[in-house]
Amino acid sequence: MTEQIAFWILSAVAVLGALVAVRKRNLVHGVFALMLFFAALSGLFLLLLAEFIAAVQILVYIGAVGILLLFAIMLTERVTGDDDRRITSRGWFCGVVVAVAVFFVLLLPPIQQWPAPETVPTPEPSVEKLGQRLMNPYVVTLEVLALLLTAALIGAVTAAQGKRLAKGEEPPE
Amino acid sequence: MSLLGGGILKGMAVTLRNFVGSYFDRDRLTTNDYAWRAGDSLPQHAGEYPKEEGEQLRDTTTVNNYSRNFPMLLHDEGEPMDSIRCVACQICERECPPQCIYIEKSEDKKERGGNKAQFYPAKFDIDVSVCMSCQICVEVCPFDAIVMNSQFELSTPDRFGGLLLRRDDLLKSNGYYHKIHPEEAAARDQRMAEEKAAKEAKKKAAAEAAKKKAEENAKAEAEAGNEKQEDPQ
Amino acid sequence: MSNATATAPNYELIQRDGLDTGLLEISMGPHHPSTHGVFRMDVKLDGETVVDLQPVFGYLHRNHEKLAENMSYLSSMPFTDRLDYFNSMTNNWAYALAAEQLIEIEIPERAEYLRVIMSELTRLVNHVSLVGFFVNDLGALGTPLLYAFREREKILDLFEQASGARMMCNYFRFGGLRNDVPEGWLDRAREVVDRFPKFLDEYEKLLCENEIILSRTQGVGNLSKELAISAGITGPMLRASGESYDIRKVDRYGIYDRFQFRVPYSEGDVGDCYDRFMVRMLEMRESIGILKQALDGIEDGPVLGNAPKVFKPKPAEAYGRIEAPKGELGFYLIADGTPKPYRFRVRPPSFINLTVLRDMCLGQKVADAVIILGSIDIVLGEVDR
Amino acid sequence: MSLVLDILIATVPLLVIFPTLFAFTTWLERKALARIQNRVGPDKVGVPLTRYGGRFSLFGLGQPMADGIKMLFKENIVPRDADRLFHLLAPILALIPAMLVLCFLPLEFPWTDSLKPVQAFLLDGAVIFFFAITGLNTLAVFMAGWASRNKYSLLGGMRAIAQMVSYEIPLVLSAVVVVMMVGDLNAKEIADFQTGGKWIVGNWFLFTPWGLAAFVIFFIASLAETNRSPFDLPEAESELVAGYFTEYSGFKFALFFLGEYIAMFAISGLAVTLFLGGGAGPGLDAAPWLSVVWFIAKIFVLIGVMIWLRGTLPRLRVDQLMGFAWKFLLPLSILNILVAGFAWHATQQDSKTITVVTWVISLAVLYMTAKGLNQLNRAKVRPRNYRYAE
Repeated sequence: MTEQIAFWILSAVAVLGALVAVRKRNLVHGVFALMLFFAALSGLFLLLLAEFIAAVQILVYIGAVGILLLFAIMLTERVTGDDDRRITSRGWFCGVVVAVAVFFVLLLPPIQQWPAPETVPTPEPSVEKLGQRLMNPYVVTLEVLALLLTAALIGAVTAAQGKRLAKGEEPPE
Repeated sequence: MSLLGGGILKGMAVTLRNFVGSYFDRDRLTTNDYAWRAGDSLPQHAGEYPKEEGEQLRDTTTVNNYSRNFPMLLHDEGEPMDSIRCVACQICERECPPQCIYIEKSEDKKERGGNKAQFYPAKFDIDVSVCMSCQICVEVCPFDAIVMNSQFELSTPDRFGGLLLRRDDLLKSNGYYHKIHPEEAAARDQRMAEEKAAKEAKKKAAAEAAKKKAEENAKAEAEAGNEKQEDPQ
Repeated sequence: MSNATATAPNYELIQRDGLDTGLLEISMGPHHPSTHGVFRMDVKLDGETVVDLQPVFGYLHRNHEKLAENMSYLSSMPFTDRLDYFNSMTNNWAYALAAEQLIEIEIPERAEYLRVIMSELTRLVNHVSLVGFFVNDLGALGTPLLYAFREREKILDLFEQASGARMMCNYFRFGGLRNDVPEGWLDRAREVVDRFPKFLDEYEKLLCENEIILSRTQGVGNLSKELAISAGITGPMLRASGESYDIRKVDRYGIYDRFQFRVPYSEGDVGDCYDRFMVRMLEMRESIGILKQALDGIEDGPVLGNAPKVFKPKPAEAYGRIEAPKGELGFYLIADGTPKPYRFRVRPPSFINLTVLRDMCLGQKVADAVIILGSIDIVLGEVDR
Repeated sequence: MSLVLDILIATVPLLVIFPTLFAFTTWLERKALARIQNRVGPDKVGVPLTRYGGRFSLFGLGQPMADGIKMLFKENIVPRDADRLFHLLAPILALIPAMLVLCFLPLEFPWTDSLKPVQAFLLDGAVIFFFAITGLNTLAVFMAGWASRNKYSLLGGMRAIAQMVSYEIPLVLSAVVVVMMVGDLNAKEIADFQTGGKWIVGNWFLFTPWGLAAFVIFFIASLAETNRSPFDLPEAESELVAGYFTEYSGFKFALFFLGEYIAMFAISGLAVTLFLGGGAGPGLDAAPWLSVVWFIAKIFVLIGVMIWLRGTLPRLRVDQLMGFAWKFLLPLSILNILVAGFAWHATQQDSKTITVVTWVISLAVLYMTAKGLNQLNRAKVRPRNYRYAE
């Protein structure tokens, strides 16, 4: 019962957040609405007892992606970022079509399994098991991913350093 | 520097020593209640406002040799206006750097303290919201009539009238002056006495000289008269 | 100073491709917590880097010079207190020096000694609280400042006992001092002076080795010797840039020729905030040496020559200058035979030292601009007059 | 109904105890800072808000109450151009994550054992959750900075994001060492792992070389995470007026204040859990409820150090701050993980000599690395010489 209530509240918040994120013209408001959506999603994961995923959802999506978005806005939008210009929505029809199509593609797996089996095996997710899996069968994947991220990090550092002018060289105006 | 972050640790040792020291070392904790310092004869909470209805404002004059706040007018023993020293010469008004003294000279002359009759200030106002306590008026006064008070509790709810001190507010006795600035007052009195003595001596001398001169003059006149008579041109 | 388009000499330009990053213009002041009074810096920031800076002052202009031209010589004396309100004693001295040239008056021996004592005590007050303010600007929440004020309090008590006021002393007169110090004052002064080195040791322990202070101040706000000299910088700021110029040594005004003291100056040509901070720390030790000699050498005697209170000097010009704690403080007077000066001009060290602010701040971080301003040591009463 | 009761039993103590401690801490901080600076500090307001200094003042313990009342009654000023919604939301958002992470601390209230639902707060991945939710604080700070429509606020907000994102990495990496050693993310497990041992403190991670290094890194990073001096750049008073809460007044400001202190409690609590043995302390056998007291006492030791640092140190500059995180703390914490890994394998042998040798080597390696990194980063700083002109 309580889970039901929590589920509906969280779902409502998630949908609301997503809608606001799309509709809001003020970029910063949009990003925060997106974060609200992420937070609600994390709550839904928690309801499913997938606590690790929930934590990662917050850590990665809110803590990293959201903040990255904020940084991007701050850097490009002349400080404030609250641009209230109207978004010109040419071709909104195509957009709706694509959105509906994507939605159905996402719905495919549940549709295929319809009607749902009577007894769903209750999953027993635990952080420990997840860790064991990552460290034992999937360790190579993990390492490769780590390497990729390191490369990305170094690339970001080089990109961020920019072109440093040698001493005495005149800056091009 | 041998230790990593050693300078920071040293600084932390200093602050720790001060933290502990503030409980034991009187020299480290210099904060005191308003206007009270060890050794002063003031009550500990000298500067605090009356706490309860009816409680009197405490005496808030500092007793420090040269401490000064705003000027006051001196009078000698007796009724203030009968013994006021000021003769409304207006030198202080002219010299006051922020121009905060307003004097109106009296119409009549008044005799006081056995001296000859002088003018007196019909009006003597000091705007203490302008006054900067510089003591120039004290220094230029040739009559030792204005000196610095050290009463500092002058807060008032009336910021215009309340901060304009009138002549009668400013009048203080020489005894009060002796109480707040004993050394300075004594020195001033001594100097005044000396000056007076010198003046009297001078006067005497002058009188004698005048007498002598008069005699001489008379003599000369007599002689001249004689000559005149002899030589009528 | 107003050439806003000049590229900063030491600003390492970093090219960023494709990003439209606007400059952030901030008006720091006049009610910013660390602009040392009503001073304003119009700062243009690229991220956190200062790319342009315009100092704006005049909020505290009080017409000091014009006022002084309309009152007698003596009446201007209390106004000089209010120039650099931290160091009223030295301000008095500079003005007295200038006026004494006009009326040619003998100054009693004891007055000369007391003048040196007062001005060196003032130097201690100024430097110790300046270092406190400076570290406060670095963000140290006032701890060093309050230690400094603890010691300053003792010296201000001495001032109050001697002159009747803690800050606006108005103590010097043409031809000496207003009054003699009270009985026992010299012993109290000796006690304060004897205790001061102990406090300085503690102060140095707290500040001089702190890694954060070192890395915050070294290489920040560099002022080269050439620029310092050509901009007319004086005082500890000039000595931090590597020039050992001190008017106490150059002019030997008063009786400074009788004392043994050294003038600390920076060996290198860097002249950064750290140098300015250290030069002041070292100078305090020298001041203590002077104070000890003066307190030993002082003898009884009168403190005021027979100078008239109101006088009419012959038409002449006079420039009296001293080594104020902040730099060369000079008073330029033109007398025209009336009791009032025809021209009264102040050469304020704070104001002239402030002129290089922009050169020092460009290319630094916004946090550095604050400490550079702090290391210049300005008092707005003197800058704006 | 019982569920509601359980939730109340689990949360109300946290909601009561920590704000009370917050009030006490504000007094403690003001008093301690005052004494460090040779002042007296608040000593007038006593019980019940008496005016007489010295009569019922009780060292000014009534001050927080007076402050709170003042804050409540102050005018709530919102700048005209501010984003009113976000301006309102920011202090609330600052408080929520701070309160939320308190739930992950392994506090063993005397009534915890009898009621199951309280255990739900001790999630398996408590440590991860802790870091995830602490990070949300950043958003509140940014929100406040952006919504105030003030350039100082904005700068403060930007600084806060950069700083918190950077320092979260060494914070997490230093915690990894402990997680590796225990093999569990559960806060309760980590705390229990450190009980026992010689003189109670024998098993604390603080008293291992890697644990010590990790603790130092963790503590430094947590100072930065909670905007404490010397990393209080987002609210740098001498540069940015008050940083991101420049435009806040009244109760909103009080909420920020509360959130900041609760975050301090939370992160100190995590440090206590990870390195200082949780609620371990003497007298637990006789009275198990003492563990809460010990836990909070340890938190206060850490907060005392924070106050002490605040009274001593000036602030870092923004580039030095980032440099310190990326060039010093990050490499050191990564190396620390390596050292801890090797050390763990070495000390599995159960031989005293090998343990001692491992310890010495680890200490040496960590210290030399720290020193080397320090030298690398501070290449510009060198002693100066001063001459004297006669």
